[in-house]
Amino acid sequence: MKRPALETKISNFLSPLVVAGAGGFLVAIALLPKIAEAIRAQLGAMLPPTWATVANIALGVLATVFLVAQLPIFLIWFERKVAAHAQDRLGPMRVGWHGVLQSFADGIKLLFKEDIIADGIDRQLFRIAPVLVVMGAFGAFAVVPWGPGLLISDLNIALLYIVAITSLGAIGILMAGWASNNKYSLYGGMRSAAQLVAYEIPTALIILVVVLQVGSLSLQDIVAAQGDGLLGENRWLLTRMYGLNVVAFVIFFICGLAETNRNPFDIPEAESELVAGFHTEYSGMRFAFFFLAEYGAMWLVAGVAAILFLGGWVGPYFSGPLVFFLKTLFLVFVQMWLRWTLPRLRVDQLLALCWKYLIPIALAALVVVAGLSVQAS
Amino acid sequence: MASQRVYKDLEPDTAYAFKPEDLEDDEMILNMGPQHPSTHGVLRIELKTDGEIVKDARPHLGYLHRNFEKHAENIDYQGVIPFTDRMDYVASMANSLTYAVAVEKLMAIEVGERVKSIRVLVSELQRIASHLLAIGTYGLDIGAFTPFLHCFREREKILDLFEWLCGARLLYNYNWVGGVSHDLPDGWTEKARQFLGEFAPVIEELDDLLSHNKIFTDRTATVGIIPPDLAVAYALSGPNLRGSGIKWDVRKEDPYCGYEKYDFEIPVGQGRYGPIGSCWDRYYVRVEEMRQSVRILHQALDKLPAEGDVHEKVPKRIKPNPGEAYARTETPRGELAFYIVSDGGLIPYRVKGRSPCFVSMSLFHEIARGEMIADIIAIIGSLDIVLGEIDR
Amino acid sequence: MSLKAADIQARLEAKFPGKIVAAKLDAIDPFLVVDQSALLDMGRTLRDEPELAFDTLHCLSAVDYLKEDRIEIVYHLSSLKHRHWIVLKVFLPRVDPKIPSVEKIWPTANWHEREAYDLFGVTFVAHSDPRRIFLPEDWAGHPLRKDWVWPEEWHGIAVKPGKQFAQRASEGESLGIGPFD
Amino acid sequence: MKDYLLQIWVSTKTIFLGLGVTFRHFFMPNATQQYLADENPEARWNSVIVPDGRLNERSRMRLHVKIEDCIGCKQCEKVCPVDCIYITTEKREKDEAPIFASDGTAIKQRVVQFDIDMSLCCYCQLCVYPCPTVCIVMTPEFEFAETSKENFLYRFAKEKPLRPAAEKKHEPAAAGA
Repeated sequence: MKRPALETKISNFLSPLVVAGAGGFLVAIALLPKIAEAIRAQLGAMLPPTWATVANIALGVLATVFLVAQLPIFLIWFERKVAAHAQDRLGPMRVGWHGVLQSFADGIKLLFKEDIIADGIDRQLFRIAPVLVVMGAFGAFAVVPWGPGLLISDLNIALLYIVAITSLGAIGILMAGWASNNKYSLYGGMRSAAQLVAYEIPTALIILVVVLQVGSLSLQDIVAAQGDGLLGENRWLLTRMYGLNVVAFVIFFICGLAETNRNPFDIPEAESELVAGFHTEYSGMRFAFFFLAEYGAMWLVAGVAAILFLGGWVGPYFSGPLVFFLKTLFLVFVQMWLRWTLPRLRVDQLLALCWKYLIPIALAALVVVAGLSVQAS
Repeated sequence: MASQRVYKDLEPDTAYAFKPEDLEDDEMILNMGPQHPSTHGVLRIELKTDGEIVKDARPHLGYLHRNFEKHAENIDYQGVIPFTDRMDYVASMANSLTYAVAVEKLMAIEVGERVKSIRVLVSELQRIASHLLAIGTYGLDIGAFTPFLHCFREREKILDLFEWLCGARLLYNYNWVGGVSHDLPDGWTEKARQFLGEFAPVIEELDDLLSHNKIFTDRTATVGIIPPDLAVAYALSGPNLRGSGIKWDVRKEDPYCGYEKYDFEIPVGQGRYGPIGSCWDRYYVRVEEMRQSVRILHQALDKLPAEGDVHEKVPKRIKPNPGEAYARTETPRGELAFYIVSDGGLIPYRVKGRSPCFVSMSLFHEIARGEMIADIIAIIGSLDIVLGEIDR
Repeated sequence: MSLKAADIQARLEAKFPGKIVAAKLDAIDPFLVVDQSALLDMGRTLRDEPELAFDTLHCLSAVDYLKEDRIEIVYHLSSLKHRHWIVLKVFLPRVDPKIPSVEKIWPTANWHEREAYDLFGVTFVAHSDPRRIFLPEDWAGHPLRKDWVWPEEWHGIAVKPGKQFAQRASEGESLGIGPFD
Repeated sequence: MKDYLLQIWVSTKTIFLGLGVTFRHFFMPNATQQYLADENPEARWNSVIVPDGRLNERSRMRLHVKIEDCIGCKQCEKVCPVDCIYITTEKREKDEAPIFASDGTAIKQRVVQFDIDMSLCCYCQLCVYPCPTVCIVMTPEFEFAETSKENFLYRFAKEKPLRPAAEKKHEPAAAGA
C-alpha cells in the first residue's frame, strides 16, 4: 500500500501552496485596482504612449486569460463539493485539503488521455468545434469589468457583443454534434440550436429592460448607474421599479441557465437520454475544452447578472473587484444548487417554457418599464 | 489464439427489425442500448424516430441471457437458489422466496411461524430496498441526481442489515426450502426498528424533493399511459398493474407466508396529475408501497415469535414426488412465479420462471409509440425493469 | 364467485364435447389437457364468458418430456375478476411441434410464445413476430430440449465451456496459488 | 389566465420546496465517510446501523480450507452449484499411523488435490453447511484481487499423490457454469 502514502505526501506538500495561492488570489483581486494603477503608471513612465496602451491591453488579456482559465478548475471542485454535500456525501477528499487539487489531477489525466477521433467523422469540424465553444464562452470576458476601468476593452456596445459572441458557443455545439457522426450527438446539437434560438429572445428583451433604465449598453456605465449601493437614488437595479426588476432578474437567470446548458435545461447533453449529447465522441483535452467552456459560461452568466442587477463591484459597505467576485460566486452557487435539486425538462417543455412564459412576461416587463421610464423622464 | 479467430458476420440480418429502405424521408433508426445509461442494464431498443418523436419501438433482448432454466435442470433443488438470486439481482430475497415457496408447495412443507415472520421481514425490507433503487434511478432518468443518492443512503442501511443477517449484501441465498439459512442475530430487531424510525421521514422528504416537483410531474404524469384493460390484457402485475388503478396484490389475493394476518392497504394509481396509468402513477404507487411496507414491518416485528428453529423443516434431501407446482409471490416488481416440474429425482425436471419484468417489457412497444425520446427513458424507468430477470 | 376446476371443466366439456382429452383435478394445480384443435375457441370462451372471465394469461411454459416423447405447452390462466385459476395443457409431438398462437386472445402471449419457440422450437402458427427472443437468430438448436447438444462455436466464438483451471491443474499444469497455512 | 398563473405558482412553490430540502442537507452530517482502510482496517466494517464489530459476523467472502481437518468426503464438491471445487483423494494405507481431524473424526482419505477456483465461486456458502468437520469456511477477507485469473485457483492440498492419479471424470457443467 505504497501508493496512497505517496498521494498523501504530494497533497500534503501541495495543499499549503494551494491554500496560500487561493488566499493570494483573493488578496490580489481585492487589490486589483491599485495593482493595475501601478502597472499603468509604470508602463506610462517607461514606454511611449501608444506602446504603453498596447502593453497595457496585452497585460490585461494575459491576466484575464489566466483568471478565466483558473476559474473552472476551482469551480469544478466547488461544484463537486456542493453536489456532495447536497447528497450527504463527502465529495473529493483525497487530493489535497478536502480535495482542492482534484481538478488538477483530473486535468493532468485528461491531458494524457488518448485523443480519440472515431472513424467516419468530419475531422476538421470535429477539431474546430471545441475551440469555438471555448471562444464563445471566454471571448465575452473581454468586456466584463472587474472594477472601474478593470477590463480589457471598454466597448460601448458591450452587451450586444456578449449576446453575439456567446452565440458562437451554440454554433460550436451544433458543429460538434454534426461532425461526430453519431446520432445521439446530432440530437444534442439540434436540441442546442433550438434552445439557443428560443432563449436568445427573452435574454435580449431583459437586456433591453436594463438598457432602458440605464441608457447605455456599456457595462461600465450600467455599474456606474448603480453606484449608490443598496439605498439611494442610484441603487442596485434589482431593488428598483417596484419589484419588476426582480422578475427580470429571474428571467435573465433562467435564460442564463438555459444558454449554458445547465440542469434543468441540460437537454443538449442530457446524460440519461443522449448518453452525453454533443460531446459523446470527444475525449481527452477536447472534452476538457467543453468542460472549461461550460464553467466559463456559468461564470460569465453569473457575472453579467451581477453587473446588470446587483451593481457589479458596488457593494453596500465597500466596493471593488472582491465584491464582484463574491456576488458572482454566489450566483454560480445558486446555479449549482439548482442543478443538484431539479430534474430535467423535456425539449418541448423547455421551448414551451420559453415561448409561453418567459417571452410574454419579459415583453410585458419591457413595456411596463418603458412606460415608467418615459414617465420618469 | 483468440486473436487469430475471425469473428465474421457477427450481426445477423435480423439484428434490425426496421429496414432502412422502409423508412420515410424524415425517419431515422436510433439504436438505444445495449450500452446506454438509462436502459437499466443491457436492454437494446431500436427506435424509429421522426425528429424527437418515436414512431415505433422494438426491444431486443438476450444480452444478459444465461439460460437459468437450463442451469436449474442440472443442479439439485437447493443449488437452484443461488441462481434464482441472480435473476432479479436487486431483489434477491424475493426471488429465492418465490422458489422456496414453490418447492414447499410441491413437497407440501408447512414452515414454522418464526420462519414465516422472518420471511415477511426480509421480503418487505427487500421491497423497500428495491423500490428505493427504482425510485432513485427513476429520478436519475428524469435528470435529478440528488434523490438517487438520498435513496441509496437508506438502501445502504437495509443492505447492512442483510449483511449482518446472512453475510451477503446483494445475493443472499437466504430463503431455503423449508426455512431460512440464518436465524436473526441478537439485536437485529431493535436495529430494524431503528431503521424504520429513521426511514419514515425520508419518504416525506422525497415527496418534497422529487415526487411533487412540477418539472417531474410534467415529465411523467402525461406519458406512458397504460389503460386498465391494456394492463390486464398484457398480464401486468405489481406496481405497474396497480398504477393503472387495479387493486390487485398477491399478498392479499393469494396470501403466502401468513400475509393474511397483516393489516395494510393496496395503493393504486389515482391519476393525480394526469390520466390514470401514467408513469407518475406507477412511480407513486411505489412510494406508497414503501409506506405500507413500513407498516407491515412494524407488525411483523411485533408479532415475531421469540422461539423457533429456522432449520426445523429443512429437508435433509430435497426429493419431491413426481408432479408439478406453480407458485407466485408479490416481488417488488410484480408477480414472480415458478413453475416446477419434478420427475421424482434429486434435480428438478423443469423450472420455468415467470418474470414480471419480462411481461411488463412486452407491453413496452404499445405505450412507446408516439412519445418523445426523453419519454422513452421515462417509460422504461417507470416499468422498473431488471434485465437479469428479463433475460434470465 | 370463483369457480372450482371441476366446474370449469364441466362448462368447457358442455361447450366443447370431447375436446378435453384428460383432466387431473387432484393435482397440486388442477389441470385440463386440451386438444389443440379447440385451443383457440376454448381460449376465447374462457376469456369472454362472463362467469369464467379468464382475462389474464399468467404464464405460458413449455416442457419437454423426452421419455414420453412429447412437448407440453402449459397455460396458467387466472381471472382478476373472479380470482380463480385453471391450467390448460396441450400435448405436442416432439418432431415439428405446431400449435396455434393465442396472441390474439391474450396479447401477453406474444413474448412467451417467442420464448417457447426460442428455447423449445415450438412453432406458433399465425404468430405476428415469429423470431427468437433471447438467442441470436442463427443459433443452432433449441437449448431447453432435453436432447440438445452444445454447439462447438458460434461465428468463431467458442461456445462450449472449456477445461476449467482446476481440471487443467489436476492434469499437471502448474497453475494457481497455494498451499496456504 | 388563472391556470397560467397557477402553473407559475406551482412551479415556483415546488422548486423552492426542493431547494429547501437540498439546503437542509448542506448542513446535515454526511452519510459517507472517508475510506481509511490503509490506516485503520477495522473502518471497513463501519456501518450506520449495525453495531461496531458485528457487521462481519457472518460475512461470506473468500473461501478458506483448513486442510488438516479435511476428511475428503467430497460433500462440498457435490453441493457446489457452479462446480468450482475439485477434490481428489487417495485411500490411506492400512499401515500408516492413524490421524484425526481436530474434532476427532478419523481421516481415512489422503486429500491430494483440493482446488477451489475462486473466479467461479458464487459465494452462496452452500459448501460450508454439509462439511462434517467444519474445515471449509468463508472468511470476511474481501480484498483479494489478482493480476492473473490463474491465480484465483487456490490449491489447498499439501500432500502429494503417492500413486498415479486414477482417471478422474469431470463432466463440464452441462449449462456452462
